[in-house]
Amino acid sequence: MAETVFRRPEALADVTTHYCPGCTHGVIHRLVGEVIDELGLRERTVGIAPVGCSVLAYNYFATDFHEASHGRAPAVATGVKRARPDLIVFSYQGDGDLASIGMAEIIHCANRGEKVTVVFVNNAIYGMTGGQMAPTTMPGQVATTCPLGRDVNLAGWPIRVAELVSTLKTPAYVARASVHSPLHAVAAKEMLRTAFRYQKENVCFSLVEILSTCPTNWGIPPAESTAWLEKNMLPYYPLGTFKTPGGEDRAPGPLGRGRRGSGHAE
Amino acid sequence: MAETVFRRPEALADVTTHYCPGCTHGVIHRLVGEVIDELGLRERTVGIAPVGCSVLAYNYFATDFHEASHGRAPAVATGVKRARPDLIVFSYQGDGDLASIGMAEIIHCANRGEKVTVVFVNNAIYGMTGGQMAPTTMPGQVATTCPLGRDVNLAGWPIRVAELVSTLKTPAYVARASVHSPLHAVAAKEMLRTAFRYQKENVCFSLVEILSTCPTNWGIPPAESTAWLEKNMLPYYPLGTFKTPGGEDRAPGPLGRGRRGSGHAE
Amino acid sequence: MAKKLMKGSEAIGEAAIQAGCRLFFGYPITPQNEIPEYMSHRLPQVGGTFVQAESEVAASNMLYGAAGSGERVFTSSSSPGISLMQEAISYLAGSELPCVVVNIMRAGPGLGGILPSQSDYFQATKGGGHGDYRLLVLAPWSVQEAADLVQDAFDLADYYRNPVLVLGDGLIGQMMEPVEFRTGRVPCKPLPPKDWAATGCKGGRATNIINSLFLDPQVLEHHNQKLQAKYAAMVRDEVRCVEYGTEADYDVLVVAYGTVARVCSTAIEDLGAEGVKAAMVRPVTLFPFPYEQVRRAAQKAKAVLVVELSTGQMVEDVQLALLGTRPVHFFGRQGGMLATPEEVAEQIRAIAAGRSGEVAHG
Amino acid sequence: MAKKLMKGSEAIGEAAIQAGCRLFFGYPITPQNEIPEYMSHRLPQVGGTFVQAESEVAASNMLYGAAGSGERVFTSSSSPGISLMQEAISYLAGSELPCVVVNIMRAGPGLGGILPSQSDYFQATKGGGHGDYRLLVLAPWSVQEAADLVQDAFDLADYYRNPVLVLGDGLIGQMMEPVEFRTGRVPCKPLPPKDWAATGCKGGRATNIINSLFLDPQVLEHHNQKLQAKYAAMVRDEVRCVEYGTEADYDVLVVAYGTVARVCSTAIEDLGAEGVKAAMVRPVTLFPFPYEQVRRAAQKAKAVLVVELSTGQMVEDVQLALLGTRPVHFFGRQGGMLATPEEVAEQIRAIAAGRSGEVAHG
Amino acid sequence: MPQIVINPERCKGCELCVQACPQKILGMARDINSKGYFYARMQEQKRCIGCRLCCITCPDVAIEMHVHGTLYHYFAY
Amino acid sequence: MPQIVINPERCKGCELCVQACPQKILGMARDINSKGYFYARMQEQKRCIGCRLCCITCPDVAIEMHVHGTLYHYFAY
Amino acid sequence: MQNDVIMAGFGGQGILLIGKMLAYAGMHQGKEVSWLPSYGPEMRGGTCNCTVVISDRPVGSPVIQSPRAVLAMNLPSLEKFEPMLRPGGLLLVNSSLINREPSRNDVRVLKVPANDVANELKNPKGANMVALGAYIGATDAVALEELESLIRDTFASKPKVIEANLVALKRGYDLGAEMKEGKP
Amino acid sequence: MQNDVIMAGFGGQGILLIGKMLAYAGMHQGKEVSWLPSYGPEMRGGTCNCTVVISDRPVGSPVIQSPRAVLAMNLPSLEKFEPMLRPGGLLLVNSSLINREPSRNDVRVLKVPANDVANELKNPKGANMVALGAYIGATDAVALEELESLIRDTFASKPKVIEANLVALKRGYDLGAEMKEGKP
Ligand SMILES: Cc1ncc(C[n+]2csc(CCOP(=O)(O)OP(=O)(O)O)c2C)c(N)n1
Ligand SMILES: Cc1ncc(C[n+]2csc(CCOP(=O)(O)OP(=O)(O)O)c2C)c(N)n1
Ligand code: SF4
Ligand code: SF4
Ligand code: SF4
Ligand code: SF4
Repeated sequence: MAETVFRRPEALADVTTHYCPGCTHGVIHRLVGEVIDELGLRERTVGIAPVGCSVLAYNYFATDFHEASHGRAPAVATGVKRARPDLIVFSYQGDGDLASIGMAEIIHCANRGEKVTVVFVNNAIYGMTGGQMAPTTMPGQVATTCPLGRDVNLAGWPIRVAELVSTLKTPAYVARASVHSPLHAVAAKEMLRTAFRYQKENVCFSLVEILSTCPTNWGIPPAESTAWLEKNMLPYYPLGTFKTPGGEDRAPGPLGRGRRGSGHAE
Repeated sequence: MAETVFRRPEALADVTTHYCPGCTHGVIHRLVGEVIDELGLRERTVGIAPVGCSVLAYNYFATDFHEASHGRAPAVATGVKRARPDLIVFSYQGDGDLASIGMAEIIHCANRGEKVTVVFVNNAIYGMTGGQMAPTTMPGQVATTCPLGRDVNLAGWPIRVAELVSTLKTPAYVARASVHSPLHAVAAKEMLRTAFRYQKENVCFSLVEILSTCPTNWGIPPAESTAWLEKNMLPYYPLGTFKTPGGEDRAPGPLGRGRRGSGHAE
Repeated sequence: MAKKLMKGSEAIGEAAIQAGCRLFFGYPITPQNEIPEYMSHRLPQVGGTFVQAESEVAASNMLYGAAGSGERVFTSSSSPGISLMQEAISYLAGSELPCVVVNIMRAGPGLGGILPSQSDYFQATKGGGHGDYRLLVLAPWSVQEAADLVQDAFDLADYYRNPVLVLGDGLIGQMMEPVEFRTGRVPCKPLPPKDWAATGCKGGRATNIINSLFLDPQVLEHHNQKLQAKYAAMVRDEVRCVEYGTEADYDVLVVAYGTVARVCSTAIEDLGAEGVKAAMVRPVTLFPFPYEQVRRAAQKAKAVLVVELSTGQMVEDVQLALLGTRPVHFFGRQGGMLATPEEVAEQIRAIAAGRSGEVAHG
Repeated sequence: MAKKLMKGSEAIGEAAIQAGCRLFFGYPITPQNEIPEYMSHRLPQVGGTFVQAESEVAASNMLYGAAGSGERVFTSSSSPGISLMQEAISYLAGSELPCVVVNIMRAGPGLGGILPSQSDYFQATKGGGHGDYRLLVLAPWSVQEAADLVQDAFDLADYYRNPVLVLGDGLIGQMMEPVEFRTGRVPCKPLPPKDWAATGCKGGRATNIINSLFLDPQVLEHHNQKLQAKYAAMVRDEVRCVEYGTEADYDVLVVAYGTVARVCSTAIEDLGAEGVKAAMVRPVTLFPFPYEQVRRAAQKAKAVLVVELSTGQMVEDVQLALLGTRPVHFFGRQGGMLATPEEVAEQIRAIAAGRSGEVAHG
Repeated sequence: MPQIVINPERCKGCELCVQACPQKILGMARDINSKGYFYARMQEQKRCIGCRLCCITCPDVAIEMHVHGTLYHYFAY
Repeated sequence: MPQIVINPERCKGCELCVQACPQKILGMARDINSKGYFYARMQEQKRCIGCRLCCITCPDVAIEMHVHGTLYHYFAY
Repeated sequence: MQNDVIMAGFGGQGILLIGKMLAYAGMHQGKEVSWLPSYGPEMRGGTCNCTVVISDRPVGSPVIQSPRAVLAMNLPSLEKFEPMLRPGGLLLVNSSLINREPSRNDVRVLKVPANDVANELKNPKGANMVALGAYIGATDAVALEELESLIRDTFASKPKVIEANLVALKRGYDLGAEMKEGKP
Repeated sequence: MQNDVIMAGFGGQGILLIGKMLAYAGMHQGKEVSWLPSYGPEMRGGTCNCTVVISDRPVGSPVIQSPRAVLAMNLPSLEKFEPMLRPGGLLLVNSSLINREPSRNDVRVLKVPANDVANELKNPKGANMVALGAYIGATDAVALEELESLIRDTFASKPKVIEANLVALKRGYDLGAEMKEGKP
């Protein structure tokens, strides 16, 4: 008699997504779904969908959902969590949504220490609207609004969200993962599990940035997109844990006085 | 025949301000005015006033000015500088204006590396509207919207703007000063001069955070406010330079892999 | 409860609490700072939650999350802050979320000033945000009425699953008057269960989704028609207005709302002595607008005078009500200047004596 | 220049460049992404600057800074993004800054959909932001007209020191038609020197301040009256509309703007064959609205039909124009559904045959 | 013994699984599914070591794995 | 010789200069200016060492300093 | 019957407080009342004023253009509000801080050296109470007893303050009453 | 006189391109033209279509409810647009990918094995050109020469492509023309 060792998690609706072939949004959806199942949270989880390619996430997860306005998912998540602290609340956001228009909302949501989980999908481009430059677009990378490639002298350097958020003093769990290979996906799932566990135990705000592919707007076949990510994004977006609730203060100190350690004025 | 060794700078209009007695907004105004004079920039400088107690800055500086909507001064400054790169553009913003509603605009203005100068006045309170909690209000500090004192478990820890902005990769000059004593004011002026010089030489974005008093809303007489600032704000908001255009990358690296130095992936 | 002397802003906050609201998300702005300040000390006392949002944009989206969770929630601001909420307000209406928004209007445009004004009427009643949607708009003229309307606002919001806007001005926010909170108040509408709220799909119930996106135009058109049917029901059932002296006969009918209507009532009384006969219709709901009542009351009058603290916004609705059957005159003050009883009286005299020109379009 | 086949979005971008605009600040949103995309590659070629703003809020405030510097500048977005600009638009109007804003409308409310719509008429013409202000609103019905109006928009903005809104819909943005850019075009208005701009107080000139704050209510009231005088001048001098078949006689007058007016014109022609007589007035300026022209044209008709891709917004202005002198009928589609010539023809037939009920208020 | 089951209707033909499989036993079909995609198929089931890499890498959850008897996993997931 | 000139109409009486003066030679007047503030005044000009701390600390630029002859500054400003 | 008054002075003189007390007293006596503060520019300092209306009928306009009484605690206030006072109205002047003569001669003027009286009573902060007492003494807008009990409730925790304020109020009341009875 | 057509197919089939070429050609012949693409949900993939109108008078509605012609390059397109075709209109079917029979019998049907012809010509990407040729062959919406010169300009840099496309276009044209001349 056969046992099924790998199947669609219960927290993922049994439907075909609209995502392009090879888009790793799908992998991230599944990892989140698996974590929700494994922690037994499905029936008390409320997700917040962004405006972006994952706008229809509310159709893909088998949990209650809000569809937020562009960039405001962290504010909506705050509203839900403050109204119903007993619920498990997560937002799922792209890099245009979170790091461009939604910068104030994510910084303040993290700084207030809202006990929610943010799944931040960094694919270095605006997918849904057809490939415009994102705050995370790599130097020299071509996008429809930087046809000659991102010029750091005009548009600045890509924003590193995990680094930025981790420097806030309010306790939080902040990490960066990738899903360009199955083994990276396994590590990503581990971080997602940690993030949701911190929320389940009402410990702190958590954010997991996940590097993802956009074969369509990168103009690279899926199988090559993973290599492109590894070669171009990984060096600039190092993977790992940036902040833990009990851990040290990650903010830099004034130059010359070395880095501010956890010993600093509490 | 007597020589005048201290007088009102030309860049400051010869009028009485509406600021409360002992409010150090006035000191910061004068320091900025002196720096503009000393660098000979008055006739090509355009200031951006915030919405806050310094909303009327356009009446106090003898330079052209824009009055921006609340929090958006960095966006207005971007518009001016991109339209007229030959002008010297500075915004003058309070902590509610810059660190609360204007968080997205300041982060992105800094990240694009707009060649403007931001004078950020951190007085740990909303002055103009009558003493509500600011993102920079100290733990336990009483404000009209946290009558029992700021509870870091509900409102999070105060935001450290200089630290936050300095972790962006785009080259910039970021520093923090204070004006609670004359000698601190001298150091503050030095930093302001450096900031404006970097703009004059078209080098980079610059931001100087300046700790300031609000005797009225702190409910402390002016002469004691300086001591309150020193005792309560200085330990949490260390003074010094946080980032220089040529300097190292100030973003934290993943935990366990030590701090990311300037050697990191360019 | 006994009568208490309260600032309008505080009465609004207390009324929300009396109505069972336990959540407030807002950002400071004059002249309504007393509302968030009051909520910040009062809510913790009743086990509620106050959050000072980072901006009005954030506050209105926090409102979205809390309303979508099925809880009673409100926010308040003043004109510039309300403009920043327009996208979220369109989302709230599109997603049919019950919530209350208070706008204590100040003078504009832009940063303008902080004194009383009524220049956000169009934004409130026609829709300052994008798309075809309506807010139910309530306009109090006293502190007591503000307290009453805020409580009704929560019931109306829940009944219609629609945001309700309470439109006051700086005077309402700042002045103190006696207020009484009726104990054992019953909702002004039956309150349907919030089984649509996103609260976790327990016991295998189908998932609830709070959403305003409908990519299929046929579906979105249908959604729009559903919304319009709801607004039609409001027009049918929720019109509120108060008439003053319309039982007697009169030459001039005054139409005004909010605190300026009090100024007009004083003017009308003072004129009575002179034998100048005038009456007033005061819309309490601005959407739905009392077209029918204004039309009826105008029949008895020779002419109609609309008084607003603006350059003339509600006057268009009055013209739509009368469709040329009576001449419509307008008197307005702007920038925080208040119309005085004396000024209004002079306007009425002029109209009664045929010394004043009417409003025209184009 | 020779005729070129261009997408409406690209024609709008090129028109701005032809009008001497060298600055664009914007944020992507369907269905107008081709505008920022076009500007991002075109502007550098002509020594201009393109900045992708972090949001529409930022874009509209960058516009403020650039306009206040005396440069020609524009931004574009679609409905939800325009809602986010409402505070800044009120500031731009209050500070009297010349600039151009393009809204390629999509269906709402909320996130709604991305297909063509006209449901932002109220927001555009009555003021979606706070305070008493007006935008000059231009509504093209073809790609060529879009190109022409965008160029005029910059002249009008400079002449009146007022933001000008170009209101298109998804069709205008997406479709391709032949366009011609006249060389040696002369401004449609005399262009006053921008001596008010904040460009540095050289040679001891008094400082220039770009501002909308006036704390003294008397001063703010005076500022408001100054603005109103400007709007009155627009009403007097800038009304634009086109009449179709109004020289002949007809039973039904159609009023429609933008691309849906083309659908109506086809319907009217098709009906000619059947002997059903109809004519059309197409407003090109929505503010100022052609009240007078609509009123005049309606005289010859038995009834008036207003067609919009909304639940009925411009229809209120038509009623204000007619003030009951003619029955007003309305036909609208929503959610991205487009009215077809066949549908409109059927409506006209019904009205001509007295088979249709008119619009009422309250 | 591991058994891989690919749902042709859910497959979008991205070939990530083909790339991920250490045994190189997955390939693409010659015919298309109703959505017009050439879908993935198992070519040599018996050589499958049950590492689940294809399942984990599939963005469309088109791959299930069943086990007959017992199987030791190289890594927890 | 340094000479301190305080403009009573500009002074708001915050006393920051009094606090700042190392010589403690500044004090507050007994009468108020037209704005209703008790303003600062110099009590012992001759003991002034010209350090300018009062000028630098004054938020309202109410203090000017003139020098007769030459004077060496302890710090550049 | 309606009483309305504009009370004005420096920020620290406790004007808004006595305005509120007056309104409270009126309410407790079953009258319709309104209290409206000036809320100026979004910034600190300067003078302040409030308008109080006490009436038998519902209060119409809470904004009073030509008040029946003006209580001026300092010179700027006198200059600003004297012209608005309606003919025959009551002009109450704090003669301790205002040394110029009122310019109107079509109104009843009541000079009260509020600060001097208060200092005399070793209650320098009580000048506002003296003025309030004088106002009701001269107008009977509300009953003295009503205000007295209000003072007792308001400062319940501080018996000393109660006493001091009651005395100040009464002294003011008598000064006001004298005028009412037409004494010099 | 007006010609209008809805062209539809898979994303990669070059539908929008031949639509634009048709509109360009019309414009060059001095006609009024419009080209309107379907712009679906803000996401990738799927089918696409465009509507082209070529007329002697200014184009009224660029949206055509019942077009005079439908060019269906794949099955979904046939299913979606066949019902809309106006009676007597032209239904052009890419028989290489569509094996079912059209269900309408009140329209003129032209089957063109566009992909087969293209493969035959060793120009597999040229199926869209074959279809375009067939359409004008059957309708004379624009002149063949006009399209030929357009192809020359469009691919000026790639002479090979020009040749291949000219041939494909002509082959399609002949197939279309045959039908026009009523041949089987
Ligand atoms: C207020 C507003 N502005 C802009 C848009 C248009 N828009 C939709 S999605 C999107 C960005 C999508 O990019 P990202 O957040 O990176 O997500 P992805 O699609 O790449 O997953 C934008 C700009 C919108 N819907 N609303
Ligand atoms: C959109 C908007 N929201 C809110 C306000 C009200 N407001 C004016 S100033 C201010 C904050 C002032 O505090 P801060 O920026 O710290 O400056 P300070 O007054 O302390 O110098 C606020 C919330 C406004 N004018 N506009
Ligand atoms: S556009 Fe990019 S992000 Fe969006 S679904 Fe396609 S591949 Fe994924
Ligand atoms: S309120 Fe505070 S910040 Fe504002 S002027 Fe007064 S002291 Fe300065
Ligand atoms: S990974 Fe999934 S979708 Fe991609 S080819 Fe393999 S089975 Fe198909
Ligand atoms: S200059 Fe120095 S010593 Fe002289 S008065 Fe000022 S602070 Fe005192």
